[in-house]
Amino acid sequence: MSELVLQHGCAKGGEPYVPQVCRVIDVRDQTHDVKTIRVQTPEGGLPFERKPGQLAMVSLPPYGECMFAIASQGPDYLEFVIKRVGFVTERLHELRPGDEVGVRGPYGNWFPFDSARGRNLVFVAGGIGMPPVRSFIEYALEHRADYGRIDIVYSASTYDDLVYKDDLFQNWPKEPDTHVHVSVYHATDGDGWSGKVGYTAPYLKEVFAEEGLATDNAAAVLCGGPSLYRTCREALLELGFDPADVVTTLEARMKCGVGKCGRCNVGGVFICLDGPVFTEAELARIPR
Amino acid sequence: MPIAETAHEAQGQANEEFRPKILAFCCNWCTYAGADLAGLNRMNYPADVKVLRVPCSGRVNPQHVLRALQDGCDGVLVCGCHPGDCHYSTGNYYAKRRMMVFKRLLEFEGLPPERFQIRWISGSEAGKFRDTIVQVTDDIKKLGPMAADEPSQAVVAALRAKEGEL
Amino acid sequence: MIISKDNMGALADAIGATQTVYVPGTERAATRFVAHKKGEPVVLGGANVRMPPKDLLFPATEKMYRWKKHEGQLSLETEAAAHEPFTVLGVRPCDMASVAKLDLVFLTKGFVDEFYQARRDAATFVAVTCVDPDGDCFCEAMGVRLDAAPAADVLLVDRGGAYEAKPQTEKGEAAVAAWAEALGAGADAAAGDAVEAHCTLNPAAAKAEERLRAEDFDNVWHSVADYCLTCGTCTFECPTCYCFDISQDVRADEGARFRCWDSCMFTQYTLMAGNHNPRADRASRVRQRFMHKLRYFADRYGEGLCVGCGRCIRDCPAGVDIAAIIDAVATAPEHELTEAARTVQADEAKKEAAHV
Amino acid sequence: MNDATQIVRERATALLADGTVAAVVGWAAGRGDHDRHVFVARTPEEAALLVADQYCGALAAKRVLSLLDEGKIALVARGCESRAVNRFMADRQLKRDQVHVIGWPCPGMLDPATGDALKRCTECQRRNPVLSDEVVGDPVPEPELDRFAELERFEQKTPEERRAFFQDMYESCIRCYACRNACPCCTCRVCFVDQERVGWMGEEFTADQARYYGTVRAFHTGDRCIECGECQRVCPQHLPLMLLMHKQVRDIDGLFGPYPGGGMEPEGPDPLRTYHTDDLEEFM
Repeated sequence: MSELVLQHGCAKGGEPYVPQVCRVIDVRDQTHDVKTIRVQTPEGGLPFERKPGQLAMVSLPPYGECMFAIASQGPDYLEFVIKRVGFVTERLHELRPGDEVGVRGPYGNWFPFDSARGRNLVFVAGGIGMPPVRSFIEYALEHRADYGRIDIVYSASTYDDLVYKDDLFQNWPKEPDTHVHVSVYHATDGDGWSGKVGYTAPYLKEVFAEEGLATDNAAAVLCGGPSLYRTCREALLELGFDPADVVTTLEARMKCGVGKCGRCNVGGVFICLDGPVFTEAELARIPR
Repeated sequence: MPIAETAHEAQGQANEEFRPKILAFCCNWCTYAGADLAGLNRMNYPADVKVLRVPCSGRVNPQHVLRALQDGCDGVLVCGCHPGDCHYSTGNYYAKRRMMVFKRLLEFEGLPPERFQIRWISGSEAGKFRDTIVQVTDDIKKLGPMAADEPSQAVVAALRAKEGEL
Repeated sequence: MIISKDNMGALADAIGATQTVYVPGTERAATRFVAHKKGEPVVLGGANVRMPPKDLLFPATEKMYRWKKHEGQLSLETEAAAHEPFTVLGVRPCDMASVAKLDLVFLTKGFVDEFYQARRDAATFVAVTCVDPDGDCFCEAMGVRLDAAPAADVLLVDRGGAYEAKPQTEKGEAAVAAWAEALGAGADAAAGDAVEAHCTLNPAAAKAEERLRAEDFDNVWHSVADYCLTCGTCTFECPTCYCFDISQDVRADEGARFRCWDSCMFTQYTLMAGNHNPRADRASRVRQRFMHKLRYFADRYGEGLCVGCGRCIRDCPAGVDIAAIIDAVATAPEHELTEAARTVQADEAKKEAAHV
Repeated sequence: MNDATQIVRERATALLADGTVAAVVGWAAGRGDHDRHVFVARTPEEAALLVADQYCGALAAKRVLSLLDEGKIALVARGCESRAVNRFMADRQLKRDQVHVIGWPCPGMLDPATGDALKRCTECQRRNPVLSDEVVGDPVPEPELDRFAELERFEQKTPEERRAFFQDMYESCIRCYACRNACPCCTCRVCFVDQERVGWMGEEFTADQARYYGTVRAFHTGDRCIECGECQRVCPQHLPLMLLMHKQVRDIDGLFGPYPGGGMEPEGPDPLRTYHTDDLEEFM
């Protein structure tokens, strides 16, 4: 099994700060506070090519701009999955098809989809941590033969907060050797959830035990909020993953996107330029 | 500075007659009603005043006054119920104290007193509302646009020349 | 070329005939580089200017693009443009070193900052050797020499009553040739030996950087956080602090997006939507500032970010003293290793074992 | 070592040793002979580093607020610090039993660079602590100074001159927010300039934005200001910020007074947070 290889600081050149105008072509509700927004150039094309895991800055004058992981890339559009948490995202939720926004990117590095070929993949995500991870899942399913067994462990606060329900419950389970494990933290009667209730880290261990999963020849991909990240990271290492086989995608407040403005650093590296994708082995060597 | 080319605008205004922009914060219960009554009675007053309805003169944050003056208004008027008549009993008493001190502070920084005025106008005082608007508009027209307040080069140079002044 | 110190005004006038020339002066309540006015005297010695020359390359507020919305259509127009040539006269070696560091930030690592580059290309830097470091200057400890400024186009070497102009780049050659022509042969004056000076303050920076690489100095950051105000004075006056924010000025359906200086000392600097803040407490922000200056930047670009100009010490309202902190780190009794350092050590041990 | 330093160290050591307080807020020496900075002593060993002499220019009081989680805090308090404690209590930032006040009748501070009296001490009206749990040394005579002298001189200027002066002042402001961070009245959880939402304040460094910040902050603290002058002391551009504060304090005294200044009493409404029905009327 070859080592996972991540490139850092690989995004290069181009106009760093001025976005290109893009048109919103589709807005869909995912949950009560998450929407999917698709954009393309006014000419109907793809704004730029991205690799799974890369970021883009969506700019909505007059309110501001925010960095998002690009959830998906269609033939002629980019897709963002955006949760309403702050000032700009609230306004982004008011977008309708035909509205114009600015988009700049792609920024950052990508998931190690090349060097992970031949391995089993375990995706661990929580809440709005799914969209970045999904870009890799999508890629893996498109190149299904290149990868081994795929396990997706996904949790959200409630059933309603799960994003990509179509994929979780209909599309992905139909894919060959692809197993979806979903839990929610809180369930109430009549909310439509009859599955597992529990936090992600213990659930992850449970899934490993029940399914008899092994960590050799596997790679884990992790994304979620600070507490989920901490607990699941520990769980994965306890399960026997080598830190070099655990890949995570980080998030911070970002402004420039090109490693200049200074705020998204982890030690000496910038998440926007060198990240957002790191292996645990790399992160362990960086001071927090 | 506003994005609009202020210099250009100011020049245009100099050529024509100067039309000031005046913002009037009017309390919903008294002054706004007074303005309404002035309208019903078909009283004439300058259209240079833009009325902004607020629940109470106590709602007017002094920040709003300063921001308005910085962002293109040539004058600001704050109006409320007569003391004792506040719909919320006490709002205008607080506003009064606050505005008394804030007005003095702005004037201390050099703002001409006419640019920021406060008046109590009740719901039945349509005439007073009209007279106030006429008088405030008149005052501001005499002063000219905010840009006219800029200190002359001579004053600035004299001030800079006095070492240790700042 | 030798130029008498009395002739600095004439030199500035000569350069000023074709382009803006910035000289040390006083403006807006502080000494800084101000546009030279013809006929005014120019003095290059004495105390260094309080505000560094970084705003000539990286202004406190800089428009990046304008946007307009018309019937739902968005249009953008970049503000990036070539800059008029200008000269900065009398930059100290410490500040010149800071320009080299800003170059690393804005011109390397994948993306080139076009706004910075436009100004940088337009700039001619004339540095002057430093002969009067004060009690808070410690540039020598940070690897800066008082008698050299490799990043400058021209170096003026202080030789008592006169400066010797040494061109160091092509731009500098052209500039000095033009000066010689403008000032004529009369510019030559009796010159003594190059004046030598040294800093009296010499914190153990190399030792501190080495120890910051391995040990956990949380107690130091906490004790500094006990008196640091976390205001932005140090970062705004620092010649190398380059962090910026991107914000906007909105007028109805049009506006401009600009970048402006920001400070890692401020709470909202890292505040994320949803109110998570990775550096919410004062100590973590203090740590970030000093770690960035003394270690992170070195990790990334191969050299530290502090040039030892002493501005943050002189003007800190709370008495935070980076030189004292460097020494405190360098001389502290052994601290626990950081988790990262332990990992690195373990990895290396593993590698060695595999090798054997 | 002077007497005050000696006694402060002894008292701090005792208070820390017997567990009365978790920390003592005072000052310690820096690298230079006269460099002093605020210092938090948490152990008897650290207490030996405390200094109380004529170079302790900084206002130490605000540091107490960030330490309340650690337990009861002792504060070495001069007139200005003790007024700040009153200010905190009136602003519901602090309860009286959370702080142990070691009163220190102030000898008046000196500027470490020049050796002159510190500006903020030349405008002081209260050198003895207004409240304390114990006092270090004997009371000092209160100064008989006209703290409004500079203001009155300034008011002689024409409005145009004042306009030019403040334009210069706001152009010089670098918006480092040192004045806000040092001010004992500035205890808002989120300052209006830190609002994330667009429209509160522009981030561009212009005189307009600086004026907006400076004027609004001055007004927001105007009726609570304890006139410690710390804002002016910490300003890296040495801007005369106290002019704005003195102006308001004197106006309030004249209009709604008598008003001795903020922080003199532990309780009682601030002048702009109360009213009288018979207040002066000038907007009729």
